[in-house]
Amino acid sequence: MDHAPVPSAPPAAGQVVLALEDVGKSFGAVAALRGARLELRAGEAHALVGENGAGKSTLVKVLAGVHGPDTGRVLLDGQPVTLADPAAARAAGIAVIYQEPTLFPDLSVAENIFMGRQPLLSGRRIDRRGLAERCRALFERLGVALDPDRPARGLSIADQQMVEIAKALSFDARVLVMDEPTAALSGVEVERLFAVARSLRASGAAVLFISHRFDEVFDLCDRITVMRDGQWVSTDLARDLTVDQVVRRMVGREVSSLFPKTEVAPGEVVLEVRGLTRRGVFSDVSFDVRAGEIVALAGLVGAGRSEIVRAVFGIDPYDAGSVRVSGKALRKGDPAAAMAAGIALVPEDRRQQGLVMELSVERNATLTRRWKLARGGLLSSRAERASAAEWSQRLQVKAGKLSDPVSTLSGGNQQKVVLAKWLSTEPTVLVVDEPTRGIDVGTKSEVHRLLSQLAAEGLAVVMVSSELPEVLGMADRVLVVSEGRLVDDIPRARADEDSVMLAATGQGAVAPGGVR
Amino acid sequence: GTTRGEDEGSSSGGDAAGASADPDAEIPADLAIAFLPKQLNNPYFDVAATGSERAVGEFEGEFSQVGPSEASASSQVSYINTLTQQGADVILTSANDPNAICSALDQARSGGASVVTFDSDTSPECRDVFINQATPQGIAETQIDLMAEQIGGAGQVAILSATANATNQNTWIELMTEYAASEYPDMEIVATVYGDDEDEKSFQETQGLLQTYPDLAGIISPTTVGISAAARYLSGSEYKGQVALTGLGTPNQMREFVQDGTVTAFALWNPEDLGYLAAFAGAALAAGQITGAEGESFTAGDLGEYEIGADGEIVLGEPTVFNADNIDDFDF
Amino acid sequence: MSAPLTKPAPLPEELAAPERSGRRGAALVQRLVLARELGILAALVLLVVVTVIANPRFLSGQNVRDLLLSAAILTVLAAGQTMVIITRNVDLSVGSVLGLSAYASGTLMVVAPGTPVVVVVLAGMAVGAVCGLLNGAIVAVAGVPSLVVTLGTLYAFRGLDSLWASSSDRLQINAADLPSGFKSLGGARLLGVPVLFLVAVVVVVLVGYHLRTFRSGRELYGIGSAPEAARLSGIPVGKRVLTAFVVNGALAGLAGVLYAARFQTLDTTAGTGQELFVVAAAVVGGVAIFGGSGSVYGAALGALLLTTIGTALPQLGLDPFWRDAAVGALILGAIALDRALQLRLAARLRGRNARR
Amino acid sequence: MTVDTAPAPAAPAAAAPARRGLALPSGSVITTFLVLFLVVAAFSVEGFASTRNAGFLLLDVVVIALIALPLTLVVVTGEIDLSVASTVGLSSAVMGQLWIAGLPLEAIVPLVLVLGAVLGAVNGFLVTRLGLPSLAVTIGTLALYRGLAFVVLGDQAVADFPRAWTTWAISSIGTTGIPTVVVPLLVLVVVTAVVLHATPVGRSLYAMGNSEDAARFSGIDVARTKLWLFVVTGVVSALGGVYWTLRYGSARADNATGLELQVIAAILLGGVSIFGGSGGLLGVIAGALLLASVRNALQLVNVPSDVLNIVTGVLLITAVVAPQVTARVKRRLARRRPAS
Ligand SMILES: Nc1ncnc2c1ncn2[C@@H]1O[C@H](COP(=O)(O)OP(=O)(O)OP(=O)(O)O)[C@@H](O)[C@H]1O
Ligand SMILES: Nc1ncnc2c1ncn2[C@@H]1O[C@H](COP(=O)(O)OP(=O)(O)OP(=O)(O)O)[C@@H](O)[C@H]1O
Ligand SMILES: [Mg+2]
Ligand SMILES: [Mg+2]
Repeated sequence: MDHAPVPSAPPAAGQVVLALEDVGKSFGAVAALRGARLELRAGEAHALVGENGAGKSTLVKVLAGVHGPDTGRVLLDGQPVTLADPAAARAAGIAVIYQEPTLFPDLSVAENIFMGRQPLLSGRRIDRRGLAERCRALFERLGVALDPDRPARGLSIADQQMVEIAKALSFDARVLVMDEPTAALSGVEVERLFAVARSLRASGAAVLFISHRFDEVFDLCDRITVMRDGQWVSTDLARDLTVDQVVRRMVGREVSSLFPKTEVAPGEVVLEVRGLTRRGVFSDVSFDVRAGEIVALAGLVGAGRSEIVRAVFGIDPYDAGSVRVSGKALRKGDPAAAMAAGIALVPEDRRQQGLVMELSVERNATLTRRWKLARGGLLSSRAERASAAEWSQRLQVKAGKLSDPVSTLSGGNQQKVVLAKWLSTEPTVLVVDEPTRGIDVGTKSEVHRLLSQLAAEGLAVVMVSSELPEVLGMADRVLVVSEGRLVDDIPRARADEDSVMLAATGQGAVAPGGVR
Repeated sequence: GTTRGEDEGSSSGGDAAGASADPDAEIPADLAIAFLPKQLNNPYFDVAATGSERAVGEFEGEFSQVGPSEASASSQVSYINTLTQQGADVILTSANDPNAICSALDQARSGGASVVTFDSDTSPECRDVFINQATPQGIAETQIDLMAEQIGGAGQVAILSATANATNQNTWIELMTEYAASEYPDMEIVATVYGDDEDEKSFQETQGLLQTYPDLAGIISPTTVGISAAARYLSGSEYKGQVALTGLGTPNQMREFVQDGTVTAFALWNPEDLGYLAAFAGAALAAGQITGAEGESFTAGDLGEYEIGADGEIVLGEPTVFNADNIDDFDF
Repeated sequence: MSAPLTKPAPLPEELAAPERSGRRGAALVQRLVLARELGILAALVLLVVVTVIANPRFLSGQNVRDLLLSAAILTVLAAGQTMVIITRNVDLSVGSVLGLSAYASGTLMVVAPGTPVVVVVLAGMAVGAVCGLLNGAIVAVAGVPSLVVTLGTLYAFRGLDSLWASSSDRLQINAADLPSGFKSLGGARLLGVPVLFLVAVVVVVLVGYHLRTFRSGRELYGIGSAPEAARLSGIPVGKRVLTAFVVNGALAGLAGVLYAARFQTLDTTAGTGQELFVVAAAVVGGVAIFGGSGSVYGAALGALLLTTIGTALPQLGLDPFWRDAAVGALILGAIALDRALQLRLAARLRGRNARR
Repeated sequence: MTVDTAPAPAAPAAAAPARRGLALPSGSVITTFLVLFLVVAAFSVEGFASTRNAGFLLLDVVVIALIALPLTLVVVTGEIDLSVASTVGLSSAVMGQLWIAGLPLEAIVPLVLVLGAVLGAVNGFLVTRLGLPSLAVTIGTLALYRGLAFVVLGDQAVADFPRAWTTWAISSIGTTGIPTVVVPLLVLVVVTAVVLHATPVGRSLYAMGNSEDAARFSGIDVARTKLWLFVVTGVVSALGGVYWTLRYGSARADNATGLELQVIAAILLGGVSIFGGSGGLLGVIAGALLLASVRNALQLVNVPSDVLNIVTGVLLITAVVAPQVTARVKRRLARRRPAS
């Protein structure tokens, strides 16, 4: 069922709703867009693909009225318009889901969705009951089990993303723009989202969909526009394209097979987790990881995987259990100790946890090694820059200058900086939470090659991932988490979509998500 | 201030004592006379300043008023330093702290300036002369007598003072307590509270007193801010006429409350005369008519002849008592 | 211009969401909001009870009236400050604004004794509003931290005030100079309740109602909660922040007039140092100093609590030297209590998440 | 010394908290401004450019600059401490009380410093362990510590400290007029600057000032670091209290009232972002000197103190507004260029 039949709506039938004509946009030295082009028609789902830093999000922000284009025009129903600010774009019927969730942590989920558009009673007073009702209706449509009156603070990234989607839907917009909405989601949520997107398309809206997951792209979209280095490359009917063609156009070169996991004979146990329990989040989690082994933590979003690895690394406290690295017990709640023992954690949320957005790329890349780089307690900027340069080269970070704030990098490049920051500590246990979230194919295979190569060199890797193909491709063993418990430990040989999804959902009702 | 051990060198009149005075020396023209109050824009000191300015006009000097906008010793010091730097001939000041401004004053004097303190003194070795608005005894006794009259010499009395550190206030309070104890044994001083010379705080302190001491017969507030705040509270409350109020206040602030019967009588020296005398004392020092030593004397314009007492103190005179009959003759 | 869409096609069965009601959550959030204000209320009641035991006359009509009178001014200031703090800003200049507007309205009454009280009030508020406009404009337009800006205007407005006073011949405006009509306002009562306090109550209710039930009010919370998100969701951030500052300024101006009516002696020190107490009142009242949450009712309770502390301590016969210490300790106690409540909520949220 | 104060890039849209737009530039601007002012004042204000006046000026700055050192670090981490002036007052009061009690200063000073550590630790504990906002906490302790000062010393003023100490406090190096205390102060300035700008600790301060989460996920013990910063601030403030007492030769409960605002003004004037994460020490010192020099110069030309306050305020505001405006103009131009 997850393979939608040939799209129901006649591809590219409707008239053009929204169009960009060779739009240019630069930030200081960086030219994010130069001659970008796009054409959205009513009743179509249109995919926008490109490498990290290709300019997709910037293009989205132009459509959203966040950035005014330096050159080029935006056409709405064939008429040139200036989208002065986000409000103007909304008025024009353009709803946007940004790559990074933008919620009000202190406000209720319902208010987040309807901010500025709350239903009113007489005298422009807000109708609170109506607000909650509308929100509940939306959530049902999306199949989200969230309480409308709950504050947004503390939502997992996945939940945040679902709220963003609900917000965008609430507009009943004629153009729905989604910048990597699925990056944080796993199969089930993705399916729900697509069902909604299809129904919108069916009712005549134009949907712009950005993703680094081609199965999703081909699953949902009628036409595909490829971008490279801020430029328009091509726009074709999806059915006339193959994944390889698309990849070649984005990357401009051949990309080798996605999951080059090399078999390694696992060494002795380096990470030992015993009976780890945090009340209300996860309980009695025990597992071993051997040198050279890649162990995946799979499960539905919200299963508690991030919490588990956060506890292992010492960010979160835990109520019971123990963590040992190469035999030595770790002090609980002490990340410094974990690092000293050789653990590295690439966290789930790069903006909040992975990076100091205002600091420069080099400061971020060297933050974990500031003591190692110091000579007699003093740091030399040269040493820092050198090591930062080395690692951002190894991971091919695409940045203007190393001294630019990391916030100016594209999502994927930011993720690379996080990886650089941790790989440079030369850990013995590498824990990665959603390591390839929002990373393009090229880089993704880089990361995967890197991980398996490091494993081959004897590094023990723990990988939390919501992307099944990644899990299946990379892992020597798959530990399945459900409702905060380890429910299954599947060796590579037996691991396939069904076995994992069955274990993850605890019952076979839900179809295996994300067959990719 | 509290001191420990023996007080080093409290030589009366400071180091100037040694030099000899020439009573008939002329006051040189264009003396630069600087007036440095505890705080600018304080009505009381403003009146004093007009007095000094008048005096300076009479002997044709140059008058200037400088000062901090908050009553703190440290900012006074920085103004004294500035005056030293400008080479002022005479500094007339009222100290926010008897010791904190000493070192600065010493520098000013070694720079050639004569220093006259008025209203509240520094420790004697830091200035040439101190103009005392009235002997502490005089002030203390006048207020106690006024209160005794109004409450028939018996009952609970509370004191509403300025800041907890105000030297002059504390001296008066000590003396008042002693005097009351000896003269009016039935008068009981039950509390001393501090309004910090802030109107609102004084207002609330008054309110607090009346709640705490239901049988309170009277309040003495030896500070102009305090007494007017207290008067205003009483006149607006049910205690009006029941609780007596006296102390030190300016006629302009108190006129209304004397007229509406909240207050029968209160006292104050004339701050204008205080400033006037201070200026002349400064001029006399600069001219060499006096050195600050005990027994020397000089003429202060139309206030007449004044003699320097112990510790280089010059007393302005007894405080004036204001009541319904005479209050309208004064405007300050 | 957006074309409304026809009802979307229904979802396939197996994708429909499980039924789930948010009653528990609603109740929880409700309880929290209540709990916050209740915490302060409890502290307040406790303090009063203790004081009454120590000094029964504490609840005498006269004394309660005095207490409400003193509270009125701080409450009005706290109400305005709350609006500003909620937007992740702060206005430290309110003390100086109060002084300026008090002196301005005083001067107005001296030079034009006939002026009706209403006009005086409006004039005072106007002065405040102008100050607020200046603060807000610098913050919103130039986009610089409000704490720095208002620290600057704290000095500047105070300077203006005393400059004005010293350059005019009126260093101090005394009760005698003020028209009796205005002075009677200070002590005036309605059904035994001081009018000034009623004014404060009205202000609090209006602000509170606006913050809770109007879009513009909610948007203030949004701005404080996540400025960037606010921009992206099309909230006119600059405009809202500016408005918050202007309203706060106007209320500080009103407070200035109330001050004049109550104390009837106006010199250049009026309201000095109030800013810290106002912020303290708001924070004690559960208004998050980093914006996004808190209610004006809490802030008002905070103001009432601080004032009660101020008047109760002398009547507890507490050595005046212990006064400030006690105030500080109580402030700390109040915010610690508030924090405890927040933590409990966070814990519950986590539990709820995992239980899904 | 490189400082992380990357001026906010063009798009305020770059997904990052609004504070980034507010980041102030590092000290360079203010320092040049200071130099210019000194030159102008030296030529136009009579009596400004003299060793004696320099001495007066520096003496007024010492305590402000001293306390600004640790407080700058605190502000860089995104916290604030408003209780410093009250700590000065309490230290002064305790110093006086102990002196009355007959202890020698050699014993008193260490005790007072320990007291300062305790006071700082209380702030630090409430902020880092209970997670209370430092602004609120230190407003509380501002009242508490000042109150305790009065509890300790009441209305007394203790004045008879040994001449040797009090004269040292205001003594100057030879005939230069430069106060002797400037020497130890300079040492502390250098040490602090190095710590902030050239050590791993400094780096972590900027990191946690910008994003506490990211800092924790990088293995930085945010709570412990901040706790220590508050303790150090307490100790240094106590040291300030000791010096204040000796310099004015008077121990009082109300010493240094309101000083906190002057210190913070200096820090903000120096270009440290009140939201943390950016700013440098050079600027702060320049800021402190600028504030003092301006006041000093204006006093010398008999500008009334009301005007001084206005000037202080305006100075503070322009210091933050100017860079923002220039940055914006630059941006405008940058945007024009490709368009045309
Ligand atoms: N606010 C900004 N300031 C400076 N440079 C920026 C800014 N926003 C984006 N850029 C630059 O513009 C280029 C395009 O960024 P963009 O986010 O559009 O890439 P993307 O296609 O969305 O990549 P990804 O797939 O990783 O999200 C990148 O080189 C990025 O560094
Ligand atoms: N910072 C947080 N505060 C409170 N609750 C959280 C937080 N992060 C996640 N949660 C909740 O804890 C549960 C587990 O979230 P978590 O993100 O660990 O799940 P996960 O299995 O890692 O899914 P994901 O694929 O998003 O990482 C979810 O219900 C989530 O809502
Ligand atoms: Mg992107
Ligand atoms: Mg996770």
